[in-house]
Amino acid sequence: MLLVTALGAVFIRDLFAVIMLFGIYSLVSAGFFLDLSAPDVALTEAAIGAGVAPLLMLATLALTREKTTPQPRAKRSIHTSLLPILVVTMTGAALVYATFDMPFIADPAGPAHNHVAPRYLQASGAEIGIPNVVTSVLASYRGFDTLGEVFVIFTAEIGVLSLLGFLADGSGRQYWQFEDTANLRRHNILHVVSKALIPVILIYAFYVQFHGDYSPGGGFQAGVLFAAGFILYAMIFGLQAAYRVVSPTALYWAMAIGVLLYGGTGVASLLLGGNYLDYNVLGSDAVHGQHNGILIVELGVGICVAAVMMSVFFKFSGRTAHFYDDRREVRK
Amino acid sequence: MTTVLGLYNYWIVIALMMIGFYVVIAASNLIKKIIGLNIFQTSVFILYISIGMREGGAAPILKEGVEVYANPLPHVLILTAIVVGVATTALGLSLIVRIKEAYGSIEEDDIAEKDGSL
Amino acid sequence: MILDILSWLLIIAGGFVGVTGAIGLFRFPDFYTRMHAASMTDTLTAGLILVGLMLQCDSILTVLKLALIFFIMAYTGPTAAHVLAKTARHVNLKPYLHGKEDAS
Amino acid sequence: MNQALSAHLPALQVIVPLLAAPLCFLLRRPSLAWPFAFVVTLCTFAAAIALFNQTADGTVLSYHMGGWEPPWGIEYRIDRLSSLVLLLVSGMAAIAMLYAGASVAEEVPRDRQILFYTAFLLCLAGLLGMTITGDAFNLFVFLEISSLSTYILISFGRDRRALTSAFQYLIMGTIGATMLLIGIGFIYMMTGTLNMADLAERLPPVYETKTVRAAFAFIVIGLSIKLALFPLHIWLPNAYSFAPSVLTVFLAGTATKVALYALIRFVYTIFGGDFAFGQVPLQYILLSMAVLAVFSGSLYAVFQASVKHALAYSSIAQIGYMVIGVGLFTVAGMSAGLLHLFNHAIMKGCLFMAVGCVYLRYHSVSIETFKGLGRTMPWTMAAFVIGGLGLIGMPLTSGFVSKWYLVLAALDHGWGGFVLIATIMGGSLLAVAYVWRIVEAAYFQDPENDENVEAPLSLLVPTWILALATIYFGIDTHLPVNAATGAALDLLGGTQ
Amino acid sequence: MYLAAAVAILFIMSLALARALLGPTLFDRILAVNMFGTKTVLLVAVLSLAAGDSSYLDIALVYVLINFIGVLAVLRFFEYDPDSRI
Repeated sequence: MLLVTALGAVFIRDLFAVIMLFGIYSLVSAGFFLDLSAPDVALTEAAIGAGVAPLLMLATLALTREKTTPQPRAKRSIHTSLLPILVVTMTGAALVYATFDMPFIADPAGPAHNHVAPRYLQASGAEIGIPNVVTSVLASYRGFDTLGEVFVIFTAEIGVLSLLGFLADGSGRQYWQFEDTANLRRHNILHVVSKALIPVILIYAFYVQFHGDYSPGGGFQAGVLFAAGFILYAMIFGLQAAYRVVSPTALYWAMAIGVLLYGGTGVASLLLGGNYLDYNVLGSDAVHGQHNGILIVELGVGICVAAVMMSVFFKFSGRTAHFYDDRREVRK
Repeated sequence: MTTVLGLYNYWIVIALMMIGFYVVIAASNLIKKIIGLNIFQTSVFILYISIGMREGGAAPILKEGVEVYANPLPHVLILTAIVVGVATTALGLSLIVRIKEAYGSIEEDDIAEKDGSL
Repeated sequence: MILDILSWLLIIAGGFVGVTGAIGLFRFPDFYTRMHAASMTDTLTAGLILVGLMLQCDSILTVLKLALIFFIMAYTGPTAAHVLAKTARHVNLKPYLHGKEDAS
Repeated sequence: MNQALSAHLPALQVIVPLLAAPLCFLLRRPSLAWPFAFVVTLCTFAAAIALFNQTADGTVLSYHMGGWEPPWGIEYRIDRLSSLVLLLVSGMAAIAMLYAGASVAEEVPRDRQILFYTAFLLCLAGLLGMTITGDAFNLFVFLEISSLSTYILISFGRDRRALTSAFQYLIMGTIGATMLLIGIGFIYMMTGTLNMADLAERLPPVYETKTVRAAFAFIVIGLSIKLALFPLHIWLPNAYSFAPSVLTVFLAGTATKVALYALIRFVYTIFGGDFAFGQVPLQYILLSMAVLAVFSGSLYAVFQASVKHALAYSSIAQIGYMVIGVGLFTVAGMSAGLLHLFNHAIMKGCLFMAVGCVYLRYHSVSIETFKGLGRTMPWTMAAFVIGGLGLIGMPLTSGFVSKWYLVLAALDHGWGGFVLIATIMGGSLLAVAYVWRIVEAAYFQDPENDENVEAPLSLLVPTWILALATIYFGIDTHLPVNAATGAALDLLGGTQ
Repeated sequence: MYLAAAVAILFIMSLALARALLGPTLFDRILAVNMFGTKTVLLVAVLSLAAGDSSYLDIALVYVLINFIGVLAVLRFFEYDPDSRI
């Protein structure tokens, strides 16, 4: 099924369809992750791959609005059509070559299962005291990677801001003057339904955030869900309404604070005499310290991710409003 | 025969990677390039998760009475990689928006024509 | 025991309705008729299967979660279908009327 | 307190610029952003100097993130090689930041300056993190931080082609990073660990497997894209040319250097030279690519109409020299390569700064613009000439020293060595050609009008710091040669 | 028995996928994608009971929400298009 969707993405020319197929592709691979007993990853892939990424692609498409125009054959030289196939085949050959000596899938004797990983499974219960091992590894053992991950998100947001408009005074006033053409406003039933649904989404996001120690989930997934709730609101009631609820300035502050909360936890542990991001010193004993550390860190991740996702979406759709307003001016 | 069966996951992953990689290189439309990139990356995620799978392994959430768990480390790595992927996507898409505004097109060939060389 | 049989009956019924709907989605001639098939399975299949599953499980938490999923699906599915149909109508997507394609 | 500080230096080295980025973002006042960022880069530089001193005698510092033991937690590991690169990166950042004050104010719209500095700090932190880390996956994460911020910074360029070149770089960079990810996945599959030191121990038993070989290929190709090694260099010229001047200076001095460092790390530390050069024909591939890079890069450089493009192609050629050194697989070759890495960063920084001064005044960097600049911008052009001489490899400049060592190292390699020596000589001759074109325009052609439009002092000072450094390291070669040789000894150990 | 249910759902999913691939109009695709999403949720629910792990249901819930938002997003951005083409 994955193969079919992927192939579809190659051959279909209509970009709308390709984006939707990509959404399906992500959903299927998320299901696949679930089947391989990786619920955390499945959750994230669904929220990101099937949710956020196609959303942004659609927004971009709305801004650029083009079909992949069928290329006149003459324009395609041998160079452009043969080279990719050659490169891809070579890479594929290398990959197939690599598989011959791999340990079989799910083979418990494979080295990956026998060196570093068992310690996480055996000791994290006593050292960290959280049932979800993925959360323990993510936030504590490899907490520094996750710090880097949060900074990657932050960097992306800086990029989107710099490319799609950073408001000097941060009030969002510049965008308010544009009439938002969100046509979903017409749909009255949608209004009623979503008004009831949005609180559910937000509450559920909190559940995912704080229950991440015991079940799949955590700051990142919660952040995306939380943002999804607001994005739904913005899609239905228009961007201005959404800006009235959370101003861009608030979002900027929120994401910087989220990042700093994570980094600051590390600095706090430095000041208390531990190594960077050593949570043991943050509580009365090691396990409590780990609990506190992971809680704060996950909160930081959640805040940052939610703020960044919202802000990115608002920038994209704010650009849309902006863009169409210009076009209408031209037509007059 | 066992080689083929024991490695089937990897073969699927490789096919997916090739498709994604081909789209990245060969597509002329910039949005499609980004989609290809995403497919490419997603297939790498599947590769990692396949590494982490273990026979009869439950999800790595500690529970009474469960002995065998899947390997949590690749899951963590992939969570990070997914985030990195979406960050790249967001950045690439905003670049596309700006390119469209500057050139009036998101086709690689058109852009190359307008710049003379690239 | 009775619960068990009942639940399997429900699941089988759900599966049957779903497959019917899917064939409908695949075979019907135009968007509006396909929509009929699809949105029917969205609610009925989901309902039947989820209720069937609910009868299977033993912990109350699982039942509650399934119920929540059921309600949210029942809530969002028709809404999405409604919006979709309305939009299709709005952009003048013409229904397939047998032999009268040029009528409007 | 002091002792506590020095114990945590490895963490602080990266954390300070990393956490400074969101703080900088929260400043909200463009006028504050520059001083803040400058102070941060100075602190980083200071930390790098301290680390350099601590490791100068060959001690290896190891810092455990989160207090977890290495194979389970993430380790920061600093030996002589990484401290040399740290010193270079943070030093270049500090000098580029000095230069940025006036240049950014001119080239970047005021409301986006904060974002520029934030992205700059993130980029710096990413590069430092790549250098310092002892964990293969952590390297990938920081690679992405630095790459993403680089794409952003490139797109700040004024020309609309900055956008397309940023996009091209984004696509190629992401492919490279994904390949690196595949490679890391494969070696994880075969060894079950991600820590570099641990990998080095656990890899030898599985050297024979095809998986490890493929992993090696993917890692080398992935990093070669970031490194802009010859056939994979196509992103570099446009990216350098259309970026803001400060960024070009910084990128030319650091980004490819750190990628080369990562390549050395993987090839020598993780896989081990015996594997890379004994079982896989890496040496021939690297050397032939490097030779091609030197010739093609230099040739392209001669025919460019834009000075920035010419210098960018020259960078590709210079990367070729460094790869020659690295690919020789001897202590002499490695130390020559590292020496060139260090010297080239300084020379290229100087050259790009001089070009940035010209751009500031004329908003163009074509060769036409350079006509008669020897008279109208004497100080700028003097610095340019010094940098150019370094590029050619004139005695008394640092470029000479590193090329000399490179030739000495190549001499040990029989007839193959002569090909390399011929390449180095040929590359230098071509360098004479492309530098001369610019110098000729600047000194032997008449300017359009004669008034003196010398660049402001705030730009000239950093330019001249680097110009003088080029000369200084050409005369007193003590510091870089010792550091490079020490690093090479660390890497290769007894395999002379 | 769980297996039978899963197979039935997979069959439905593949038909929906076929419709998504074939089109012909955009709305058919959206419809198929929506149906695909809801059936994924059911599949996850079935899997969850089969594996006896109720935490998978959390994920199913997320899928429902994401699916709904996704359909609305397609419609919203589609409607931005003033010269609607089918």
